[in-house]
Amino acid sequence: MPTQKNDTAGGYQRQGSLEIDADLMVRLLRQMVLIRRFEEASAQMYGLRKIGGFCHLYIGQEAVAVGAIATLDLTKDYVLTAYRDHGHALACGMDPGVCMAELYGKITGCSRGKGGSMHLFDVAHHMYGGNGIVGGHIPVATGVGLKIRMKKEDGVVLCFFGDGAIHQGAFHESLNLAKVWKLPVVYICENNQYGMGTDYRRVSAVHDLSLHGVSYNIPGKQVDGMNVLAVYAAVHEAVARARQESEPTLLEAKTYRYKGHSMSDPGKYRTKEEVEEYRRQDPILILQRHMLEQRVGDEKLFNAIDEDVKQIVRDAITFAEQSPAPGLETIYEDIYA
Amino acid sequence: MPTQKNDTAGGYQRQGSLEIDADLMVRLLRQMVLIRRFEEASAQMYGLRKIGGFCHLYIGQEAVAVGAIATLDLTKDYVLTAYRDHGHALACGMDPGVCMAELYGKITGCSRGKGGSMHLFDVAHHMYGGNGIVGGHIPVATGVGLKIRMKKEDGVVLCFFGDGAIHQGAFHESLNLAKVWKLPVVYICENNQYGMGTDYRRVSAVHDLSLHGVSYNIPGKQVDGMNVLAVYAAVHEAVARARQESEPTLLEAKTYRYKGHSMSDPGKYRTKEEVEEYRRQDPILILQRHMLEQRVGDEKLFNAIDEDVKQIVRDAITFAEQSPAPGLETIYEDIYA
Amino acid sequence: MPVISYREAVRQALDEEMARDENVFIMGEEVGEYNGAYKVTQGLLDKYGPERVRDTPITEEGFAGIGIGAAMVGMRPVVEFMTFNFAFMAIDQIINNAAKMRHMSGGQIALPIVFRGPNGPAEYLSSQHSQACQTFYVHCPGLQVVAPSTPYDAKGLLKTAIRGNNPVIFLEAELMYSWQGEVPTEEYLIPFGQAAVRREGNDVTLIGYGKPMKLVENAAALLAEEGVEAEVIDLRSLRPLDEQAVYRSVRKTNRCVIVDESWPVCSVASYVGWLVSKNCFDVLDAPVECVTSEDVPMPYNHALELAVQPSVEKIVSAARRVLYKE
Amino acid sequence: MPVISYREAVRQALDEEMARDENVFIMGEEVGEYNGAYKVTQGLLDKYGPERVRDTPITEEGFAGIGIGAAMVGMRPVVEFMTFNFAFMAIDQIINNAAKMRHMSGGQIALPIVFRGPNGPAEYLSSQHSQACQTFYVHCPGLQVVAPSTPYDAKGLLKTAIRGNNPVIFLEAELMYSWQGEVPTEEYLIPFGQAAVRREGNDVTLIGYGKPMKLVENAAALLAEEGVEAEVIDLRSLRPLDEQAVYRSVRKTNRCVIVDESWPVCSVASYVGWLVSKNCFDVLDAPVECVTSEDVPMPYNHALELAVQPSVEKIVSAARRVLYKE
Ligand SMILES: Cc1ncc(C[n+]2csc(CCOP(=O)(O)OP(=O)(O)O)c2C)c(N)n1
Ligand SMILES: Cc1ncc(C[n+]2csc(CCOP(=O)(O)OP(=O)(O)O)c2C)c(N)n1
Ligand SMILES: [Mg+2]
Ligand SMILES: [Mg+2]
Repeated sequence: MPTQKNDTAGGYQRQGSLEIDADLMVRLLRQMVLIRRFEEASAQMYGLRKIGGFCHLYIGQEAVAVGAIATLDLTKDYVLTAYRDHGHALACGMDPGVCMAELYGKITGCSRGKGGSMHLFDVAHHMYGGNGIVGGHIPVATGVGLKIRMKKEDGVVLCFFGDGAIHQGAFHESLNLAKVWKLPVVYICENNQYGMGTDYRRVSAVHDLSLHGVSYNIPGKQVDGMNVLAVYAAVHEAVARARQESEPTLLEAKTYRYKGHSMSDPGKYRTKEEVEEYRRQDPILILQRHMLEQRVGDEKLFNAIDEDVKQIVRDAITFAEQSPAPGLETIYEDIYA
Repeated sequence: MPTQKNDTAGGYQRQGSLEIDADLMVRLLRQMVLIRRFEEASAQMYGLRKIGGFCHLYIGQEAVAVGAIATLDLTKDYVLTAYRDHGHALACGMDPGVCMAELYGKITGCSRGKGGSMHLFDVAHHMYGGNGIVGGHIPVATGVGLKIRMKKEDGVVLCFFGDGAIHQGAFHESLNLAKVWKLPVVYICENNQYGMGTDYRRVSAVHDLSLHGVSYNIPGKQVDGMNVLAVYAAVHEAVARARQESEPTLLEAKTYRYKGHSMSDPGKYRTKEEVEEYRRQDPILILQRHMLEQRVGDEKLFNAIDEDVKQIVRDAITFAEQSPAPGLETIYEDIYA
Repeated sequence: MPVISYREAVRQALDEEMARDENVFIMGEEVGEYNGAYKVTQGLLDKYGPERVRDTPITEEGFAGIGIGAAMVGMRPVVEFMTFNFAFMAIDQIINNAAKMRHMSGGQIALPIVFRGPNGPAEYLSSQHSQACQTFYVHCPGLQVVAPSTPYDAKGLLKTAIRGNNPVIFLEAELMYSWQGEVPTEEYLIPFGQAAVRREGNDVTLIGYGKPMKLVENAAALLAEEGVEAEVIDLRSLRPLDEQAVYRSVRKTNRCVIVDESWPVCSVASYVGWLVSKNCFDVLDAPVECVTSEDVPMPYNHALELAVQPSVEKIVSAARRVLYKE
Repeated sequence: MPVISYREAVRQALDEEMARDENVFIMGEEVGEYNGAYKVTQGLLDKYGPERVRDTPITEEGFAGIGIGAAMVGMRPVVEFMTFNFAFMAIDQIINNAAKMRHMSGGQIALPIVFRGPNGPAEYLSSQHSQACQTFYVHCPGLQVVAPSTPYDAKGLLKTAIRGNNPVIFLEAELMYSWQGEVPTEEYLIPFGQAAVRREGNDVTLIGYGKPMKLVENAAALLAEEGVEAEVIDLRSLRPLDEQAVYRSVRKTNRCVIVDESWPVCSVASYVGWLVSKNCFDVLDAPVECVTSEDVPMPYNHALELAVQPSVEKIVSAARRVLYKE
């Protein structure tokens, strides 16, 4: 990804007590658009059977990963998420070509074609996966927080997971220890309303998932996950608490995925109207509208970003297409040190 | 165990809005004394190497099992607990001889010498174990509740577990489903302050464990686990809710174990003073004092009960001693139907 | 005889047993309103309602344990794992509770419960989602484990599993669900512990179970073209295991290849390999060969993914080896 | 050379590695203030403080996963399971995360973590607390598994485990902790994948690992009294496995008995049994025998408990069988 250009004037916007300047808004917009276009391309390439298996698109949820990860300094902070990981990977600054090559199963992919869509990793960008077991990475992320605390670093960890994961015992065991050990972890539940075909209200004893903080004396908060600035602000605050006080936070970001759970899901469990309603609250539109209002962006800028991003995605596909497949001998590699 | 004699006059006592009559008090006292004497005998027999392995005594906690289980009708209700199970077994009305024979590993034991101290089971008395994996029986108890609900029975389940078990994911997964499925299960956390050598405050993010109900929209309540009448009243209320509304409850019974975690634990993690302090709040003494005050019992009665119970325990030991060991061929039995 | 899919065979078994016994019920992720992640439970929610076709949250340990509790008191739960890769979350319940309950209660408690779902490699799924998990269960006394390879067997064995009074691990496979096969309309049950001879032959015994059976049969066909008559044995039930059927065949052919899509170390293949080596010692003309998956986690890339699994070529080659033709 | 206990040997390894590398830390139930349920970590809290000797709540899945996360970013956690029976709660983390992390990240992530604790039968513990769990880990590529049988090996192998960059399952045993043995004061490490010849002999190879090694050596002594010279091999490391050491011996003795306290089906014993049967096919004078625990859950009664496990008599008898003396 080319380095961020500062192509707007210096307007800014207060989100709570937080100042969000024009540069940041452009950066956030750009990342959301990049994810959107990348995911659209992934869907297309899946249709062409260039990509196989489970492919979970992030379209609709862009504001969560982008707003949250924008608060980080990834030289010292860390990100872990589940299998719906393309958005987080790109928001961490991973190379779209390397990500796409992984989806293609190519040797140039971040995981050398071993991991695929669900297992994007990039140690250089502190993106520690990409985990396929629902809830399984929550203790792992907590452990990264333990390292930060033990080494007295001032990093923090963002741990993303779905509404479906919040019932797993692994989540609860993690929160208890994060509090007892004072770990700098921000737990971000991306409540996109469904765990696969299951409306979360059907399987959750409480409908405000941020309530789960209570049992652990951890602050819990709901945030509008379609509004990238709101996400940014809430995570910023939680990150500050983690960084300064080494205290965990639980955030529930209310969001929505436009596509099926994975490429094979027709999504019959929800109405077209419901999807349409959320599309009207599209996180990209919301931010663009806001930027227009604040006069920190215009159609010209938005188009420029889109064109720019589309080229990046085209390049990513070309890179993936042209990359070689892993050799058979690699089967025995990457297992032991 | 001989059938309960109604050897006092009909005094009664209100506990909240609940009437607790003299007969009940005598019954509760008798059961607590039986458990106390049984456990003392277990310790003694352990010392004589008649009993081996892990043997977790219930001394000090008698009021919890006795007060709670007294609210049940075990023709339709069920009890499940962990490995510290002698008290619950006896409170369910299991034969002390059969229990002691199990501790001895005899073929006449409830589990034919296969289970030992940690695995007392008696299907006839609806005592479904006796489970050695911390937290592992909590989903199992929840499943018994599911059967009651599915069969539209009006039974309830009491699920006992320790302060150490409450952090296990299994507990959290169970409570969520008990609420979502409206299961008639009363979860009773016996907070005896220690999980093995660990003061629960060292490993728990919250010190009021009944708070864990909040995340599941389940009523949570603390109760004085040294006061059998208080336990009776609290469980009575929770059982009524379970029976009438098919709704789960979480109770935290604050209690204390006088002995080490198991027979091999010298208990160095706590002071003599602390143990002494709790011994002064002994559940048997509390009830006796109360009965004296209420004039529903006197020393003579107490002595009679004690003598009676001692004989029962002596008989239990004789039964265990005289029972044959299981034959080697039984190794292959009780595995498959 | 009607030809139906493996998926439909499993569904029929569930349907018939639910109709037959009201204590039978299904629980798992997406089994109800979504009609099953792999559509195995299609239509059952409509027919039996949400009490008996229960959608669960994603809490494998919790609902496996709940199934166990319900089974202890007389229900007959069929617990679906979306795949057996996720059953690792629940394995404490299966190993420490399901497999032990009868034993540690001295025989007081029966545990009629079935844990079923797809097992083994599917396609493009990488290493967390493509494991053949049978060893973890076959190793453990107290459980029964079956792995049907045809619609006929799937139906007959599942009905036996549901009616039985033991905890059963019932292993299906995503890629098998669309396989077709004849299934009679009349009711039938298949007892556990009986292997099936899929093809008779005198030259070499090929043993397998579950999804790789198709490879085994194709290998046998190829071998026949070169004049080698392979006897093909489908174990069907791994615990109990029909040892005698295996020995009977090997005593005839004097040569044996075992095919298993799990990892090789401590595999069912290697166990049977040892059994045959020991119990047919005097008649074996060649060492017993095992064709398993490579001893590596599953890669995502499809060519690699196929390369690590058993294949017709690998089986043929192993057969040639035990015939000293290679 | 000083004679110390197995417990002390493990403790010394922990102590030395913690002193050597500040990234090494211990976590588990009762490892700190209680000084270890079996006193293995005695004194370490006092020496290294609560940051590096961490008492956990009883949440095996949680703290195993936390260890994995810490290891991903450069720490070297040693996770104690109070016993491996309780590790079933955490096995998803071990199989799906620890064993896969390097692989699914394409080699980006090293996972230097040790999971250790007592494994296998102790005494009077019934079926949930007395399992030999090695098969569950040995089966899985991505893990390393060692099972030292002497204080010397325990110390040398644990130091290797802690310094290595792979997830290691380190299997001890409650009943071994008090075993005594010589351990030098100078530092030494024992590489993985090297079996040890405990006794040389030409008549039969006895193979074992972990706690049953004492039985195996006693059996060899008894056999010597009847004029049978057994070669005794201690595998020490199960994954990687020193196959060559096994074959070398069997090629000499032409006979082999494998001893394993786990259940028989899909056991390490049966795997080695198949390997030997296959790779020493031409030289074997008798079928390979396995002496394992019976295929049953562990009963509480002590006589029964002993009867289901391997014993000196069973080993001697198996050796006699492969020598056609019985
Ligand atoms: C332990 C486990 N159980 C089941 C699955 C299958 N599965 C994959 S994603 C998913 C739904 C998860 O929903 P949620 O956590 O809300 O995340 P979302 O897909 O909405 O991002 C399920 C059931 C799994 N991968 N892991
Ligand atoms: C899953 C599991 N982990 C660890 C153990 C070992 N263990 C047995 S009892 C116990 C302490 C439990 O404490 P608590 O739940 O408070 O019950 P209490 O003993 O106080 O009755 C531990 C750690 C176990 N049996 N199961
Ligand atoms: Mg979701
Ligand atoms: Mg306790």
